[in-house]
Amino acid sequence: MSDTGIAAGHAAAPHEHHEEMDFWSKYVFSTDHKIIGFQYMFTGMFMALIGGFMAYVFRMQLAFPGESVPLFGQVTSGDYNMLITNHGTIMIFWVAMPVLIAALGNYLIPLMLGCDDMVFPRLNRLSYQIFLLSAIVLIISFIVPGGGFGGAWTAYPPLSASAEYNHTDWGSSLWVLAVALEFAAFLLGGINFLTTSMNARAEGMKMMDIPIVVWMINVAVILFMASVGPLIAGAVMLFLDQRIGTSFFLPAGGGDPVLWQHLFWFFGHPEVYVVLLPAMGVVAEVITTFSRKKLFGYKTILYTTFATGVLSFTVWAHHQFVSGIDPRMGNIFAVTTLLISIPIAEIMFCYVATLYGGSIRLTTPMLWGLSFIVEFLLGGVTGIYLGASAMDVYFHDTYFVLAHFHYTFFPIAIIGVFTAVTYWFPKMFGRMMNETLGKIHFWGTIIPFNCIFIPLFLLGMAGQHRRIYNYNNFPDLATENLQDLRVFATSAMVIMLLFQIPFIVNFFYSLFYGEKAEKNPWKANTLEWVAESPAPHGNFKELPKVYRGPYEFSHPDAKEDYWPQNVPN
Amino acid sequence: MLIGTNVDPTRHQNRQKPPIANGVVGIAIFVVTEVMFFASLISAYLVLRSGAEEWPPWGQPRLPVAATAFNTVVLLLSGLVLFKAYQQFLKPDRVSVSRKMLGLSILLGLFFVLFQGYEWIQLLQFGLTMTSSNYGGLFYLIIGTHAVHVVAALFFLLHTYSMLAPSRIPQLASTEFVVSQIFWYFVVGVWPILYFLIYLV
Amino acid sequence: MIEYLIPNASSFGGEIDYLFDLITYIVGFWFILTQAIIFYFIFRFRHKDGVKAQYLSGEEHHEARWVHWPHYAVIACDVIIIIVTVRIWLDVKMDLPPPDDKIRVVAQQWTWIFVHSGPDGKLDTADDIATVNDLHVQKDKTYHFELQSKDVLHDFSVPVFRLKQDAVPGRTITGWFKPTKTGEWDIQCAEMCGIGHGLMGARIIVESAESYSQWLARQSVTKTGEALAAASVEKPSLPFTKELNRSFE
Amino acid sequence: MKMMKSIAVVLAFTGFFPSLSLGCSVCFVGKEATMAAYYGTAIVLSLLPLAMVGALAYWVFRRYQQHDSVSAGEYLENNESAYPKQQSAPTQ
Repeated sequence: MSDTGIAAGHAAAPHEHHEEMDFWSKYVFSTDHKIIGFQYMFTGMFMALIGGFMAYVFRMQLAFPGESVPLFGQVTSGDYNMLITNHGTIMIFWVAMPVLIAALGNYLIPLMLGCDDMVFPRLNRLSYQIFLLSAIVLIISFIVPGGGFGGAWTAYPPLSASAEYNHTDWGSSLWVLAVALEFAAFLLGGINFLTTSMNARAEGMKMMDIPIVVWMINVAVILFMASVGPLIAGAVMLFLDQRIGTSFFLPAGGGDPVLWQHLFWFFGHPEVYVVLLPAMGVVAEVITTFSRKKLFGYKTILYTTFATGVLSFTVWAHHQFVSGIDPRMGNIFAVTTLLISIPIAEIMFCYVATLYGGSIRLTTPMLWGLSFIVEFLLGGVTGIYLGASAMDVYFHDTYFVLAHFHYTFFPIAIIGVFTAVTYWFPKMFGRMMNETLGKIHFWGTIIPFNCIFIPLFLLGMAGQHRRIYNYNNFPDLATENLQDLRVFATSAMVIMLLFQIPFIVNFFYSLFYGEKAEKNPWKANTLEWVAESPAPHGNFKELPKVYRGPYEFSHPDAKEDYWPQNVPN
Repeated sequence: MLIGTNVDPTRHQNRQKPPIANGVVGIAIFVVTEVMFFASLISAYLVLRSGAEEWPPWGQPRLPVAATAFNTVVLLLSGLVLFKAYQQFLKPDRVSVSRKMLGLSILLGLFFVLFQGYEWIQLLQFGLTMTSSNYGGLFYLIIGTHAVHVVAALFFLLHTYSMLAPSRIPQLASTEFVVSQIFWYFVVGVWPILYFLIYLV
Repeated sequence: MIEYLIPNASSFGGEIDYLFDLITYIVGFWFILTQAIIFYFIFRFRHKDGVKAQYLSGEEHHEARWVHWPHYAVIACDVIIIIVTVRIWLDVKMDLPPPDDKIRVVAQQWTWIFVHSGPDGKLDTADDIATVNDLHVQKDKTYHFELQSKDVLHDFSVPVFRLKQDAVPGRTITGWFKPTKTGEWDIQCAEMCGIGHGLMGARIIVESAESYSQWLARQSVTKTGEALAAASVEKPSLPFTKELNRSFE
Repeated sequence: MKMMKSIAVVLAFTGFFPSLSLGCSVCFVGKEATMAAYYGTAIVLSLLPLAMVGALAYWVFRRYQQHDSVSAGEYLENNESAYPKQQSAPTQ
């Protein structure tokens, strides 16, 4: 069919010739992997604005409880629950996943592998359309009668399973529906990524010539594909509980609420690695390019990535240490959880070793890439506390947990994305971004970020629990010192949000008026820099051939300090 | 079709053919996800069942074990016929035989679904519904999910069947044939496990 | 280090604080070392005109050992943490020392009901005393608690005790604690339980033996009868049964 | 790594034994059968994806090996019909 498909495509579909395409077929219904990547990216960024606004509203409520929040008004406890729930859901499922996996995967895989598109372009388009639908369903869920779902992003039943308990009849159902649709979308995308990476590599590209970011995206996709089944099954059952009245998770009808926790976290923990790995891959690309060094221990990184993937299936119940599972199971999961720190530590060491002996230029993408390592380390080491089951008894569901996973997710979803956007911007849009504005944005984001979350570690150690809209109800937590920390964190958060303005200005200004970018402005080795900037539909004038690995910087035999993969000698 | 492409980078360039066709890779990955999906439904079933006082609960109708055994045989037979059909397809000039056998396989699959629908109507009349108990809920959830997959797989097979028509070039359908086969074998292969766990034990 | 922020008032709280300190020293060492190396490298190997970067693949053994040896050291540190963690986990969650007294904790949207066993030290007798959002316990006595929930998941969390346990509807979960300090502190619900989750606090009052018996004497059975009736959940000895669950409704 | 795992397993099992003698606060909540079901399904769900992905990776690896030995340097136009004959469906 594929052959007839090509024939039909040439005959019937004029959008092969991109100069003839109108706006709709070029930007909306395109099957071009780059356009679909942009669609994912812009949708993700739009959702990030919503998620960020939600964070602003509830942080203001925590700092100044009971006072009217500018641009929102009074925050009731129901509003608060809805805001935190959807902040978590949006940031993980509608920002981190689409931007890191879907957008970068779509944009980078064909370019870096030296082919002209994904192997199933129409499946790819369908994937984005389902994703868009899911985002719309989620947004609709905020405005239906009863308001948006407010049972925390983990949606533990019985609270989530019955409107009698959560009082958001439609909101909770639409939330589940949106999540299920979103996973269906990524499933289609994932099939595409893996197939493309296997079958459409440039001539001469061996397994060990694939850039590490492509490897990591593919390992992430495998993790996703192999772990998403339980969550979809759980979502279907939860939806039936809500709408049909079954009682899979309701003890009153013989169901078991703990079952959902297993199904949810069986996906939920690999999910962390699903978004972590692409971000780490992006950072690997950036630090080797700007330190002009070959990536230290390519194979070591690759094998430890596989080890991380394998281990990530065996750690999920560490989210349930205090939830009434058998404590003997807790022991096993504490051990596996601490073990998973080992491969991640090894990858980090390799990254640091890459810097050794380099010639480091602190451009904006490099600053972001280095800050990923620096910040993620703190997120990583605080994970040790939570993986240790006995310690988790105290820290479970406190602000310590919250600060810990923000120290992992912020580097992943925000720093990782900024690294990628600033690094590939010339290739994506054919123009350079402004370095000064980029650096203002960088420092204005990184410093407030630490000021937000370090106080939250302290609050967590003081026993402050998550998801509480007003700490004045708890005399031990309503002290002035702790309130000062909350106000400090909130102020830093507002400052950080304001410093996103330079980025938005920079992005759109550079998009139209930036300095024109050459083909390979960073003098990097991977194949995407062989294409024109911006890469046209079809990517390459003639498909590149690959002669060597992707990181041959400063090779003694090369004429310059870089040696692109496609150059014969 | 979904897996058809208008720009297929592995085909229209002067490039080495991949050892495994795109569609086959895609469906293999998809089947991994599906296996996990069914594994978790079965897990849920085992957990909820183990927590129940009696299984099946008092006052709920029993499932038709014997009739479904017959139906199981029909489904397995359909898988076998499909296997034979593909063997015929690989031989030169046996495409029309292959197509007839594929048609038979589709009919057997269709019989399976319709027979199951008939069973469901009976069970509903006896008072087994999704909300009558978790027994019913899990039964309809798992068997219904399987039925949805059977129907989807039948559409795959029908597509292959139409591509094997003498008026078209059947040789081009080789990937489609393999893809629809893999999916059908998955659907057929899951069924005995479900039958054993839900009807028999 | 946690004691600077919140007192420790239970027998096993000290162990958990010790684990915190241990992990802090170990990971703190690694964290500071790695950060120092990163910043040193960034400074030392900054771009200088005319200086070319080195070519190191990291695949050779003498190069790779620079990441492998720290990596083995990390494994050793992990083993230490695992051993200590498992030992403390055994003490806190898997061990159940014999009780001096029992209490029942019933969570519902959005209050805590505490059933004290009263003077006779037994639950489900006529002299039980039920209170709402007030838990009175005696210093230096080992308590077993039976944790139940009437509707959704809740979590019985007493930060000063370093104690936390989910309450799962349909199940009775037993745990223990032994207060070692007198005072009055917060009990929080640590699991999202709906609109009133932020209001679901209670107080724990740890008293000396004499003030506890004074408090006990002040409680008349008639006064607490109503709360007790609200709290009288049948003991779910066999969870998941229909009969039991009907009583929840 | 191997040594590490064996230590881990030993540690996990030391966690098992005291509970049998001392009594355990949360262990025996719910029915034994439910606990067994949780253990069983947890093990199956953890190992199943690894087994499937491993099997698939091995199958792909084998196909690539065969392919490399059969048609090194050959291009697609000349073996359109030879291709499906090598095809075999993966066993489920």
